[in-house]
Amino acid sequence: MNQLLFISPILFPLLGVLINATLGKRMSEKAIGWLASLLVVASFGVSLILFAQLGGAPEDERLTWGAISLGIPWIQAGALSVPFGFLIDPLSATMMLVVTGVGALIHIYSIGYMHGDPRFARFFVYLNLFVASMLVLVMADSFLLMFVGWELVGLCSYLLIGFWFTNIKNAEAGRKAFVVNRIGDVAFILGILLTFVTFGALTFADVFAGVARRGESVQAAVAAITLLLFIGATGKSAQIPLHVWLPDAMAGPTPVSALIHAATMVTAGIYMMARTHVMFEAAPSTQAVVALVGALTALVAGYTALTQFDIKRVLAYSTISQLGFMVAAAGLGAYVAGMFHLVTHAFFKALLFLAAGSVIHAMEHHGHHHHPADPQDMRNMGGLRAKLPLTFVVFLIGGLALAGVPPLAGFFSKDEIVLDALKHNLPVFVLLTISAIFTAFYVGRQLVMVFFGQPRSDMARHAQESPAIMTAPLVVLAALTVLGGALNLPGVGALGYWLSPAVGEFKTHPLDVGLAGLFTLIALGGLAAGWLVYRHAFTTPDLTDPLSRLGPLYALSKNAWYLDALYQAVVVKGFYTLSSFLASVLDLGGIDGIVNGVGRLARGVAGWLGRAQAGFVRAYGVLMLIGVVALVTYFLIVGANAR
Amino acid sequence: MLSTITFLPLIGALIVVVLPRAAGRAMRSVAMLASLAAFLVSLLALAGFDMSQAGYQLVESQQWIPQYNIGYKVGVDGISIWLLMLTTLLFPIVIAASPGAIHTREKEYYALMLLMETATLGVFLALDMFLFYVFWEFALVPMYFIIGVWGGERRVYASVKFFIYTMAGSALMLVAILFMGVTAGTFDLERLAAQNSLWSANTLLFLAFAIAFVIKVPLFPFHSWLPDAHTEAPTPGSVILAAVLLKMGAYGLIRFNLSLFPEASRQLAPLMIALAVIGILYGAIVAFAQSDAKRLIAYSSVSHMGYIVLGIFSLNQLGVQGALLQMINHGLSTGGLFMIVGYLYERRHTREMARFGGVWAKMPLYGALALILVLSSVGLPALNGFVGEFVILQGAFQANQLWAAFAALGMVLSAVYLLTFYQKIFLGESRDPANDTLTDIDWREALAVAPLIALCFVIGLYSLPFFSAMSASVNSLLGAAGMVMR
Amino acid sequence: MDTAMPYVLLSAILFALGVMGVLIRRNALMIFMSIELMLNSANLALVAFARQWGQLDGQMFVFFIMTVAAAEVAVGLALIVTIFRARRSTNVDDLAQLKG
Amino acid sequence: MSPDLLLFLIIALVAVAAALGMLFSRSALYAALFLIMNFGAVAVLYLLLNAPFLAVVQVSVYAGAIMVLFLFVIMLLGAERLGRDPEPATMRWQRPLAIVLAVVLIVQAVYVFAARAGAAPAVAEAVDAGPLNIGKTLINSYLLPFEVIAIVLLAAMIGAVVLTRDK
Repeated sequence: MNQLLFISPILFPLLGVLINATLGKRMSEKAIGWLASLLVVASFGVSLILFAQLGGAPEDERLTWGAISLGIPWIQAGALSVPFGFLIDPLSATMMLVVTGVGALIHIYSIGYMHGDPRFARFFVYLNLFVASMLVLVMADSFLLMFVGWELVGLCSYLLIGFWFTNIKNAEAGRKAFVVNRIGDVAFILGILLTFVTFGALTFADVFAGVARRGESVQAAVAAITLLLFIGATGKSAQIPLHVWLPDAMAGPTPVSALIHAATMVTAGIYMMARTHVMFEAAPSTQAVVALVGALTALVAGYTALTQFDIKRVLAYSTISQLGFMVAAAGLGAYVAGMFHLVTHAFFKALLFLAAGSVIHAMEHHGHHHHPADPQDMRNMGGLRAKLPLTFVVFLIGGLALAGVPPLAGFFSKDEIVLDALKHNLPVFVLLTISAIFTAFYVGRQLVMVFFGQPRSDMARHAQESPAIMTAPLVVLAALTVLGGALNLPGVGALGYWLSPAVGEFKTHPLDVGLAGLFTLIALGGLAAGWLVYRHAFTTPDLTDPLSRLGPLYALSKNAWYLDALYQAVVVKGFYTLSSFLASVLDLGGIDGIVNGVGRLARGVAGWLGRAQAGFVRAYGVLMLIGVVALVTYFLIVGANAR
Repeated sequence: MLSTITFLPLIGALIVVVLPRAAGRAMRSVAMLASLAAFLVSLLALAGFDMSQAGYQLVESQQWIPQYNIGYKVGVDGISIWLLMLTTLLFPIVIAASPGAIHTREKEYYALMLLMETATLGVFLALDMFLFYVFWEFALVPMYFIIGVWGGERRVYASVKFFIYTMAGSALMLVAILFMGVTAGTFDLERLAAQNSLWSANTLLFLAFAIAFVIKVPLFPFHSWLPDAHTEAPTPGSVILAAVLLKMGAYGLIRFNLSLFPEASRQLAPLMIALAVIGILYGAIVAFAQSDAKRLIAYSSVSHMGYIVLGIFSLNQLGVQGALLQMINHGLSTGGLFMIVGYLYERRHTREMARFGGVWAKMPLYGALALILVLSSVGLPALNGFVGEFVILQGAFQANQLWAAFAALGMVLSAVYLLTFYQKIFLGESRDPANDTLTDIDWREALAVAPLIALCFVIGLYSLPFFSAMSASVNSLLGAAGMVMR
Repeated sequence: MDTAMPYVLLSAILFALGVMGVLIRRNALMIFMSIELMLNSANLALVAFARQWGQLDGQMFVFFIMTVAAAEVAVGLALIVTIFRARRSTNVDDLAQLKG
Repeated sequence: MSPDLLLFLIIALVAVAAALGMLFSRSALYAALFLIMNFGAVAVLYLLLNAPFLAVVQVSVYAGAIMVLFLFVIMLLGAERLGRDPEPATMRWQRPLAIVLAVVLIVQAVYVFAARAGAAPAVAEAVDAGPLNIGKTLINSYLLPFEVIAIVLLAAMIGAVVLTRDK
C-alpha cells in the first residue's frame, strides 16, 4: 500500500495516457483536458502529502525514509540487477513538487491554448506521458532507471516539438532535438557502463557508498564517469556545445516550451548532478570543467538572446543562459544555489513562456486569419500593454524576475550563484556578471518591443486578452514568482537546510549587500539600456535592429555564433557525404561488387567450361577417357611406390 | 512434444498440397491452424520448461543412421527456448498478414511457408550436428522460392544471390561437421561439446562454422545479400527472413562456436568484436543513405545484428544473455517494421520514401504503431530494444571498453536513420497526391502486429522471465568453456 | 598355361580398342557396336578371373551382363531407329541438343 | 611353348584383328560381321577358360541373336554405307586425341602385364562349370538377381516396342 502511494504520482499521469490514448477520440475536449489536468493535480497532491510526511521524518532519516523497491527487478542478468526502485528524499520531493505543480498549471493552460486543435487528445497524452517520465527521472534510485526517465522525457520532447508534424520544419526540429540529446545520452550510458564496471552496482546508494569507501583508488574512474555524465547533462540541459537543439525546439506548442523546454526537462541535467554530487565532489577536475562550461553557456546564450526577433527564441536563449547559471552553480559545488535557481527559474520562465503564449495566441486568433506575417515576430507587436493588460503584468513580473530585480525570486537565486562564484572561481564570476548584464538588456528590449509603443501590425492592433483558463495559471505563476525568493532567503535558507541531507553541507549566509547592490544596479541598468535603445525602434517600415550598427558583433549574436551553420557544414554535411559514399561506392561498388565479381568470375569459368559441354557425346567421351588414363597412371605410380 | 511442434507445420503443408487449387480460403485456414497449433504446443513446452536447469530438456532421441552414429535428437535449453517461442509466434502472425501480400499461387506459398517453419524449428531444436545441417540447408529452399516467385522486380537476382551466398557459406560447415563427426565417432552435440578439448583451439574448424553463421547473421562484410533479399522478398518473406532466419546464424555462433571451440573463440573474439562494431556503425550509416524503406530496414538489421555478435563474443554472461534477448527483440521490432512497411506497400505499391510524407495525418493508428516499433528499434528505454542493447553493451564494456564505446555510438546513429525514416514517410506534408486516398489499417492488420508491439512493452518493462530462463544455460555454457563468469 | 593373366591382357586390349571405337566413330550404330566390344572384353576378364580363383561367381556375372546387354541392345537399337526416323541421320554429332 | 598358349595366342590374334577390322571398316555391315568374328573368338577363349556354358551362350545369344538384330537394323536403315561427314570444326582435336589415349591405355595394360604377371598366383583347381552346376548356382545363390534380370528383359522388350511404334 505504501509502495502504491509512493509511486502513484507516476501512475496518475500514466492512467491519463492510457485513457486519452484509447478513448480520446470519443471524448470531448473538456473531458480530455480536465481529466489529464486533474490527474496531474492528483499527482501534485500526493507529492505534497509525501513531502509533508518526509518533512515529519527525523532529519537523519530523510535520505532513507522514502526508499522503496517494487520487489520486481526490471533487468536481471548475470551480476547486473536493476530493480524498479524509487527514492523520495528532500531533493526528489522538491523536484516532484516543481514538476507536478508547474505541470498541472500548464496542463490547465493548455486546455485553452490547444482549443480546437484536431489532435487535442494526443497533445494531452504526450503531456501526461511527459509528467510521468519526468517523475521517473526524478524519483529513480538508480542510474539506469534515471536514464529511462531521461530518455523518455527526450521522447516526449521529440513528439511535442513535432506536434504539428505536417509542417516538416517542426518535425525536423523534433528530430534534431532527439538526435542531439542522444549524443549526450550515449555519454550518459557510457558513464553508467563504467560505473557498473567500477562499482558493480547501479543504485545511487551503493555507488556513493563505493565512492566513499574506495576513495583514492577509484578517483580516475570517478573523474571519467562524472565527465561522461556531464556530457549527458550538456545534451539534456542544453549546454554548449550541445545546446543547438533548444532554440529550434520552440517549434512546439508554447505550453510545451514552458513545461519541457524551460521549467522541467531541461533542468534534468542540473538535477542529475545534484543527485550524484557525491561523485562530482570526488572529481574536482570535472567540477572545474562543469563550472566553466556553465558560465560560458550563460554568456554565449545570453549574448545570442540580445538580437533575436522571435519572442520565443529570445526566451529560449535566455533559458539556455539561465541553465548555464545553474550548471555553473553545480560546478562550483553550490548545489543548493543551483537547485534554488532551478525552482525559481521554473516559476518565472514558465510564466514568461505562458505569457508569451498568451501573446501569440492573441496575435493569431484575433488578428487577420490570413496573415502573411509571423505572429511570433516581436517586430509585428508593440503596444500590447493596453490590449493584454493581465498578460502584460504577469510578463513584466516574470521579466523583472529574470533580470534579477529585487525582491522577485530570480534576484535571490541568481545572487546566491554569483556569490559562490565570487568566492571560489573568479573567471566564472566575471562570465556570469557579463551574462547578467545581457539578461537585463534583452529583457528590457523584449518588454519594449512587445508591450510598449504603438501596435506595428494588424494582428497586434486586433489582439484580445486570452480566456480565463489561460490567464488563471499565469496569475498563480506570477504569485509564485513574486514569493519564490522566500524559499531560501539569505540568512534563513529554508530550502538549503531542507536539501542539505541530499546534496551536502549547507550553511546560509546573510545578504552580501555590496554584491546585491551591484546586481540590482546591473538589472536596472540593463533594463534601462534596453528601453532606451528600442524605445523608437521598428516604427518605420525599416525593420533593422538598432544594434545592427555594431556590425560583426551584431551578426555574431544574430547568427548564434554561427554554431548551427558550422554544425550544418561540418557534421551534417559530413555525415551525408560519408553516408552516400559508403552506400554507393563502398557498399554497392566495393563489398557487393566483390561478391558479384566472384559470381561473374564463376560464370566466366563456367562459360569457358560450358563450351566443352556443347552436347557432343564424343567430346564427353574423350574427357572421360582422359580421366580414366589419368587414374590408371596415378595407380601405376602409387603401385610402383608401394612396392 | 518438440517433434510435434516441429512437424505440425509439415503436416499442415501436406494438407495444403492436397487441397484443390481453388480453395484459397481453406489453405489459409489450414496454414493458420497448423502454425497456431505449433504455437500452442510450444506454449505447453514453455510451461513444462524448467528455468533453473542448465541442460537440454524435453529431449527426444532416436537412431537415424546408426552406421555413422547419426541420430534424430531434439531438445531445448535456455539458449533455444525463446528462439523456439519467437519462431512459433511469428509464423501465425506472418500467415495472418499474408493474404494482403500474396495473391498468386497460394497453394505453393502456404505449403512453402509451413515447410519453412518446420525447417527453422528444426534448426533451433536439433541436437545432432547432422540433423542440424539437414534442417539448416532445408531452410534455404522455401525462402529461395518465396523470394524468387512472389518477390519484387529483381527477385530472381536476389533469390539466386541469397541462395548461393548462404549455400557457399555452409559448404565449409558441412566439411567441418563431417570431419568432427567422424573423428569423434558421434554427431551428438552434447557428447561433442563434452569432449570439445579435441578441437577447442582449432581455428580452422571455428572458421568453417563461423563463416556459415556470420553470412547468415549477416556480419559485416558478408552482408551484401541481405538488402537485396529483404527488398525483393514479399512482406511475409522479409519478416521471416529478418525475424527468424537471421537468428539461425547468431544461434549457431552460440551453440556451436562457443561451446565447441571455446579456445578458438577466445582467440578470435577480438576479430569478431571488431567486425561486429564496424557492422553496427557501417550498417547505420549506410541505412541513412537509402531511399527505399525496405533497404533501409535491411541495413538497420546489419547494424542491429552487429550488437548481437558483439554480445556473443564478449564471452561473458551479460554479453551472451543480452545477445539472446536482442535476438528476440530484433525479431519483434524489425519483423514488425517490415510488416508496417508491407502495409504501406500493399496500398501504394512503392517503397520509395520520397513518395510519401504526412502519412501519420492520414493513418493515425498506423502511424502510432509504426512509431512504437521505430522507437523499439531505436532502443528507447521501457521498450525491448534498450534492455537488450544495454545488457550487451555492459557485457561488451567488460570485455573491451574501447570497442564498446564505439558500439554505443550506434545508438546515436540508429536515432538518426530511424527517425529520418519515420519523418520521410509519416511526417511533413504529402509529396504525392496518391497518398490522399490512403486509409488507415483495419482491425485485422492491426491485430497482426499487435502481439509484436505488446511483447515490445513486456520485454521492455519486465525482462526478468526472459533472462532467468536463459541464465542457467548460458552460465553452464560459459562455465564449461572456461570463460569469464560475470 | 598356369595363369589367366594373358586373358586379362587381351581383355584390356580389346577394351581399349572398344573405347577407341566409341570415340572415333560418329555413326551411332558403330558406337553401339564398339560398346558391345567393350562389354565383351569385360566379360572375358571376368571369366578369366573366375578361372583364376576357381569359382563360379565370375561366370554368373557374365551371364547377367549378357542378359543386360541383350536388353540394352534391344532398347538402344529401338532408340536409334526412332532417332533415325526423326532426323534421317545416325550421326551422333547431329544430336548435340537435349531436345527433340 | 605349350599348346594351350599357342592356341590362346592364335585366337587372341584373331580377336584383336577382328576388333581392328570392325574399327576401321567403312561399311557398318562389315563392321558387324567383324564383330561377330570377334565374339566367336572370345567364345573359344571361354572354352579354354573352363566356361563351356558361357561359350555356348556367347555364340547363340551374342554372336547369334544380338548381332542379327544389329544386322537387321543396319539393313533396315540402309546405313550400311557410312557417309563421310565433315568433321565439325570444334571437334578436330577429338579423334587424334582419342587414338593417342587409347594407345596409352593399351601400353599401360601391357606394362602392367609385363611388370606384374610373373607375380600372379597359379590358377586354382578348375570347378565344374557344366550347365547343371551353373543352373544350380543360378537358382540357389543368385535367385533374386535372376528374377530381377527377367523383369529387366521384359521391361526392355516393352520399351523397345513402345519406342519404335509408329504414332
